[in-house]
Amino acid sequence: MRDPILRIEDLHIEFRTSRGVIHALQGVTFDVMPGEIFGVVGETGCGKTITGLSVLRLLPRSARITQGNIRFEGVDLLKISQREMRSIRGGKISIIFQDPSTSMNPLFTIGFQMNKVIREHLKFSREKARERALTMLAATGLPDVERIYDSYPHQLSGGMLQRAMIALALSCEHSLLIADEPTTALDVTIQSQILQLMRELQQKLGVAMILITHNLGVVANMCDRLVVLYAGRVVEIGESRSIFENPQHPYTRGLMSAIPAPGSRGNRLSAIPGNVPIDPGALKGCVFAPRCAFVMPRCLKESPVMFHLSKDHASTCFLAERGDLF
Amino acid sequence: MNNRWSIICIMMIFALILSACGGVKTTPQVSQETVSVEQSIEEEAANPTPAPADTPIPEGPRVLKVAATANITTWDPVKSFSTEALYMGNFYEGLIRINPPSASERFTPLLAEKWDVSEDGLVWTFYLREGVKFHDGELLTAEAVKKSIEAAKDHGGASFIWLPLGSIDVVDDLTVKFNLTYAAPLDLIAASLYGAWIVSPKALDAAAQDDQYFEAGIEAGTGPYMLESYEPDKEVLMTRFDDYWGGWDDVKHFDKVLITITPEAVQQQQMLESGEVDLALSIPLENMEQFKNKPGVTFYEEPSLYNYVGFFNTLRKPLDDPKVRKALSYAIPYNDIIKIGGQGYGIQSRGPVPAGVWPYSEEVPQYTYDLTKAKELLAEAGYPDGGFELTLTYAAENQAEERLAPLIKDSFAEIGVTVNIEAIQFNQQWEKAKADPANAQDIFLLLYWPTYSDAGTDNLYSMFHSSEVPFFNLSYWKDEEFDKKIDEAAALTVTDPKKSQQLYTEAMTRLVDQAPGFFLYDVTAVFTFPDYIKGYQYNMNYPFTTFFYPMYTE
Amino acid sequence: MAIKESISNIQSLDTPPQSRRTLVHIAQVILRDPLALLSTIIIIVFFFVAVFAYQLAPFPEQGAGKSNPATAMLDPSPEHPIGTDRLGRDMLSRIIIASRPALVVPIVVVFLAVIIGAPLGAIAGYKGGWLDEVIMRITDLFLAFPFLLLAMSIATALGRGLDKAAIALIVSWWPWYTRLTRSIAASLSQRYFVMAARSIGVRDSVIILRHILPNCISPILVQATIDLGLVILAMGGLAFLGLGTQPPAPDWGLMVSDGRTFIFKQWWLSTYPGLAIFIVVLAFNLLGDTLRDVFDPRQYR
Amino acid sequence: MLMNLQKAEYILRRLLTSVFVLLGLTVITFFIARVVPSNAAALYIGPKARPEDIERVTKLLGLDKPLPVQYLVYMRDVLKGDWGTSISSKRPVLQEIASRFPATFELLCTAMIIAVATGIVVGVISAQWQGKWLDILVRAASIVGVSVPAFWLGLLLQILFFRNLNILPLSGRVDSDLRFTHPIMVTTGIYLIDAIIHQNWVALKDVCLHMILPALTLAAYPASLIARMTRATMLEVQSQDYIRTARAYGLKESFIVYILALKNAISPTLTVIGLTLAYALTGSFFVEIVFNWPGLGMFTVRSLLNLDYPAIMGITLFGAIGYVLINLLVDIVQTWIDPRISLS
Repeated sequence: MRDPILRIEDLHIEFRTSRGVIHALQGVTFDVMPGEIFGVVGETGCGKTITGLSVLRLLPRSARITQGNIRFEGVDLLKISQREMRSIRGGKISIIFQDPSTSMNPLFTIGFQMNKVIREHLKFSREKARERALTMLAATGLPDVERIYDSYPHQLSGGMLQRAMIALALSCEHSLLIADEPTTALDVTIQSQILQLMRELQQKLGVAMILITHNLGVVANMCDRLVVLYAGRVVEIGESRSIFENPQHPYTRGLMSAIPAPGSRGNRLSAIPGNVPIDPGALKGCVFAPRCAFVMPRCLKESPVMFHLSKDHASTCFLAERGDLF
Repeated sequence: MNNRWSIICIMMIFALILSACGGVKTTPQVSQETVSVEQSIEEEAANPTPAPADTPIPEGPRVLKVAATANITTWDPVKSFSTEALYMGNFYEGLIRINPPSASERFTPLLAEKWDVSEDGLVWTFYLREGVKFHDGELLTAEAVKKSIEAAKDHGGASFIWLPLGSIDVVDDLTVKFNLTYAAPLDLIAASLYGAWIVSPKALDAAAQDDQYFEAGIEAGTGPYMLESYEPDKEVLMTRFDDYWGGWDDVKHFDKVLITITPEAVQQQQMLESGEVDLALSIPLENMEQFKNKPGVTFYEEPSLYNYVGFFNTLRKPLDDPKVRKALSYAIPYNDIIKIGGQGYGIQSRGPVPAGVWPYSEEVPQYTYDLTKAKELLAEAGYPDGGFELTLTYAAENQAEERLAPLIKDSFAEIGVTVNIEAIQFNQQWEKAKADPANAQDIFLLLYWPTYSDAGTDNLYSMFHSSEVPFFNLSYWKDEEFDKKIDEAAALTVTDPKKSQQLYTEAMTRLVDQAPGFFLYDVTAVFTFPDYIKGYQYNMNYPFTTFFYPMYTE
Repeated sequence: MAIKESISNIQSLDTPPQSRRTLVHIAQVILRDPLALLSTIIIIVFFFVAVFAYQLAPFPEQGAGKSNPATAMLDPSPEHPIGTDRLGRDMLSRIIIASRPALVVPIVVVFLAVIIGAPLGAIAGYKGGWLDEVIMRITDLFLAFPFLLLAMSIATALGRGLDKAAIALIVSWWPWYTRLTRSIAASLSQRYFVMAARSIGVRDSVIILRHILPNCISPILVQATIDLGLVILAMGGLAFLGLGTQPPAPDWGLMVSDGRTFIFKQWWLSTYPGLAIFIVVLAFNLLGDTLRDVFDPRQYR
Repeated sequence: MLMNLQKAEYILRRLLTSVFVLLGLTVITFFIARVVPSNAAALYIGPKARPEDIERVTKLLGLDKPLPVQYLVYMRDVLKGDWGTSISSKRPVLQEIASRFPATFELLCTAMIIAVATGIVVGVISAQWQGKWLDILVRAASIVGVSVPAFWLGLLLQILFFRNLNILPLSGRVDSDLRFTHPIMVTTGIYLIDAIIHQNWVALKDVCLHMILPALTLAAYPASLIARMTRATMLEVQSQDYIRTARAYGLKESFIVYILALKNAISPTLTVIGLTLAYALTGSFFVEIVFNWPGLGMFTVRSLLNLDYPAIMGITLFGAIGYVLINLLVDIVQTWIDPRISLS
């Protein structure tokens, strides 16, 4: 078996706010293999974005990693210096954010921003960096790349911008791409095009990709493996096919029954009554228990641990332990 | 949260620094150094001017630097009737100049070497100095004198002073004869600071063509200094006139005089103390004390032409009743007013004529501060507890009036009279008083001075002689007896001064008794001069000018 | 001239007014934050001093203007902690009595400016269209003047006096509130509760009174707090120039101006009245900052 | 190409609105000058007016005509450069303003340069050190700066630097001795520049020394406001997604802060700079009084004292026009910084 390109182990993250400490991640663990597409799924506030940001050590000031480690290509990212981290950011790992219209600096041209990144990491000359940027823009299927290169973000549509973002994200021979809800902010018609493009490029360039989304439909089409997060904890992890065919956690099941029509922008999983608890750390027992349709007295007392159903499928539910959920 | 506490601490430090700026006398420090620094600060405060002797006169021209409030309202010597007299007095000269009361001679001959007057006081002949040059190269002639005086009589700012003048005859090149329509002290008039300058005929001709001719900063006098340059509201630079008839040889006069126009007295004091100027012509009265015993500085206290007068509006109830006016005159705290308003530099007036000026008389009575008497008189007049309101206006720009007006208000309050104070610009105040006397103010405070040194035809006449349209008679008082006496007295001024004085004294006594106004105090002029400037002579007759020619350094 | 950044932070005030809860919240924030607490205490002391000025001043009559020649220009002493002025009036009493106009005038000015400005802004923002255009263009014209310059020329046109200076300040101040209220009203008019009210035929005047204006209260309150300080500064400035309070009435700005004659010897005559202005303005600025933080949603992101 | 067209169009549009604003301004000054006072003619020629003068001026100003006509007359005079005659100096108001403007301009510019430089630098540093003692110091100083009355601060500085330390001159623009030892040749009227042009180093030093206290006094408020604004926008900008993107792509922190973020932060700061200029203009009145600075402010205050009405209205109009132009300039500069602006 190959070594994973990224291994996250028992990651705990806290937020300090004026209302006290909030436990955003509690013991998240997963591996990402080279060249695969790995999905991170969950509702808003489940900690999936935090997970993505923690890999790049871009957490907000108020957040703190209290436990766990993040290994990228065997290096513990939490232990290296700022300088080393900087060369990994954008050099080895790149990221695509949710809203392309805010993730590009509005006061600089697309070209300026790409050029700067390429020169920073590939040590290219200005001219060569420009060529590279144009090549990458063209690779994302953008027309008239010279004009786009000299455009400001506000002059492009959301879809075009996201393509430019993808071009940026893949321009420096990265080995891992984190895509945080890359299509959520886009028009329905564009969404599938962008996903298609990402998949094509990912395969062509052979990079590993973490796809963070709330949309199980997207995951089903794209991912090799996935992890379902709920309230900062892993509730189910495994091969996508296995999970889709045989979800082992009531939450996953709820999510699946709520899969919106492909491309819809719906945010709320209305099929599951109730809301994600604000600070799950304060709860005793299973975090999903208050919303769970199959809740048992035990669920309120003790926390379930990870139960492996197979080599590639595990879930944190007492039902999964008994194997009699479905 | 900790941040917030730190901000408080830091702000307190700021506050401390800010307030410490004020030279707060902090508790004695241990360090020897600190103490000595503090001492030096204290010394400085006590003696803020650097020792004048240290101020080196810079190489090059000898420059006298002066701070003065005087603005230029016009450069036209004929029209001039305001603060520009400071400059006019050095650019232009009249026929003669009146000396201070202490001098042995009454007049100093300037452009006229001598003069005489006919027995009846109607014909005055002036014999001009020979070879006097105007700044524009013209020569002084009788014709020039005639032209200047005629212009002044015709459209001068102070044309009224020439009222007695009938005609002017040019006898010869250097002799000029003034024919009067009635006997009047023409020598005093000719020595006036306003409307009596002798101007180059060439310039007068030009001015006749173009009204604004002088305003570009042109002067054409015979005086010791010429206008080199000026910036409005900023400075006037004078330079000496090499061909001045008085010559420049015997002493080290100043080659140039730079006058920085500084409207604020505080600012002038600061400039003087920082060595920026040699002379400051108006320093806040409150701060004059500091200069009294200062080494290297001479402190002058001199009589002046100024006095402070208040007018009751005699057209309005209850001030139409002399008893009420007398009562109020008793309720004025004269001593406090001199102490606070004049900062001690003044003496209580005897009527409207300031001490030292014709026809001042020691026999004219004064009111005292006597609230009991005031109450009695009010009761007699039918106002046992006062109970009426009066509006008092004063010139907002006058610091002394600002200081003394509240004293009157507070004192009147003691006898049940309410005073509402209105501080407005002098001009506004004056206009308001003249526009509609019956509805004007009740009390009008005025700083007065005679245009030329005859307070009979000026102070007494202007302020209290009845007239149809009010000018300066702002009590709107009409009293035939007073009118008759001063008219008669004026006509006798030249021919029978003794009789004239007697009539004036009687008139003033009646005036004080009827109290259409109240007479606060005669201003004592106070100023300081550094000892290194010599030759200065104070002349109370020219309150708005300082003659720079006699000054010199060694 | 004011710190108008707060304007941009309003949009997220979504819910209809919750005045009681807001008040409690403000109180909590103030109690938690030493800076806010300090400024609140200063302001309370200021109010207290102004209200009980005549009881607190050692020489209330002198404070109000009565001269006392016997004690002119005394240095600080136990009896006159910061000396006396040239009319013999106790400076401490003058400063204390002067706190009254310093309190009343800014409140009146800001209140009237709000009364004039806010409804106009609410109408403009709610109605939109040509009415909005007209009101806002007029507002722009007033805002195109440097504030104090406009106030100065109006005060001159009206004549000297505290009342005239106050009118001048109101005339040049209201447009700020119009602009502030308009921006809120414009966003509110797109909100569901406003649209709902409109769709069921509630009259515009009722919507503006019931729904728009109450929702503008918090940001206006924040702005008004800061403006109280600014008006004190502006009044002081006008008085310093001789356009505000007329003697013998006491006024901090006027006292600074009067004391200038003596700054090198009796420095306290102008220093302390200035300090009074400074501290009160500082307190209002600090409190305004705190209030803005309370209403600033960014803090809880 | 397209960009430039948009920009040009925007600037043109902005110019046009400025013209309208200026027209509107004159309506307001017209109202203050002619309609608000009960007797405008009397105010116009001053208190010494005789009835026949008032009548003459009433005719001259068209005060006997209907308001719209009066306004046209007023506009005609303003456009002709006839802004009335100062009552106290008898000179045309515009000429009076022009002769004093350089001194004020010099003071204003120096103060604003100090304010902008320190404000931005201090604001950026403060944002970078958010929560640290430096930040706290800056925040405390800036809130003090916006609360302190200029006329009082000026007095305190005089007491400190002249009376107590005696290291800086008390007031004025230059030492009066200078005029005889090293006279400044006036080319621009701005002494700092004149002294440099004519290489008059003695004068330059003197001018600088005289400039320090007034400029600092005047700069206190704008500097504080700019620092506060810069700090706030820098913090705001740095929480933006695009800054996170820049970090996520491993750009250097210094580049992110001083190039990327600062450019984003400068635009709102520029608006504040425009606003503070209005403050600085009126603030200069107080500063000029306190420091005896012979500029527009002294003229204004003297005119206020003398009720020199034409002069006051002239200054108001002048200040308002200047302010409109400054804001126009700020907006145009912003189009270079922020390409989005020309679209709005």
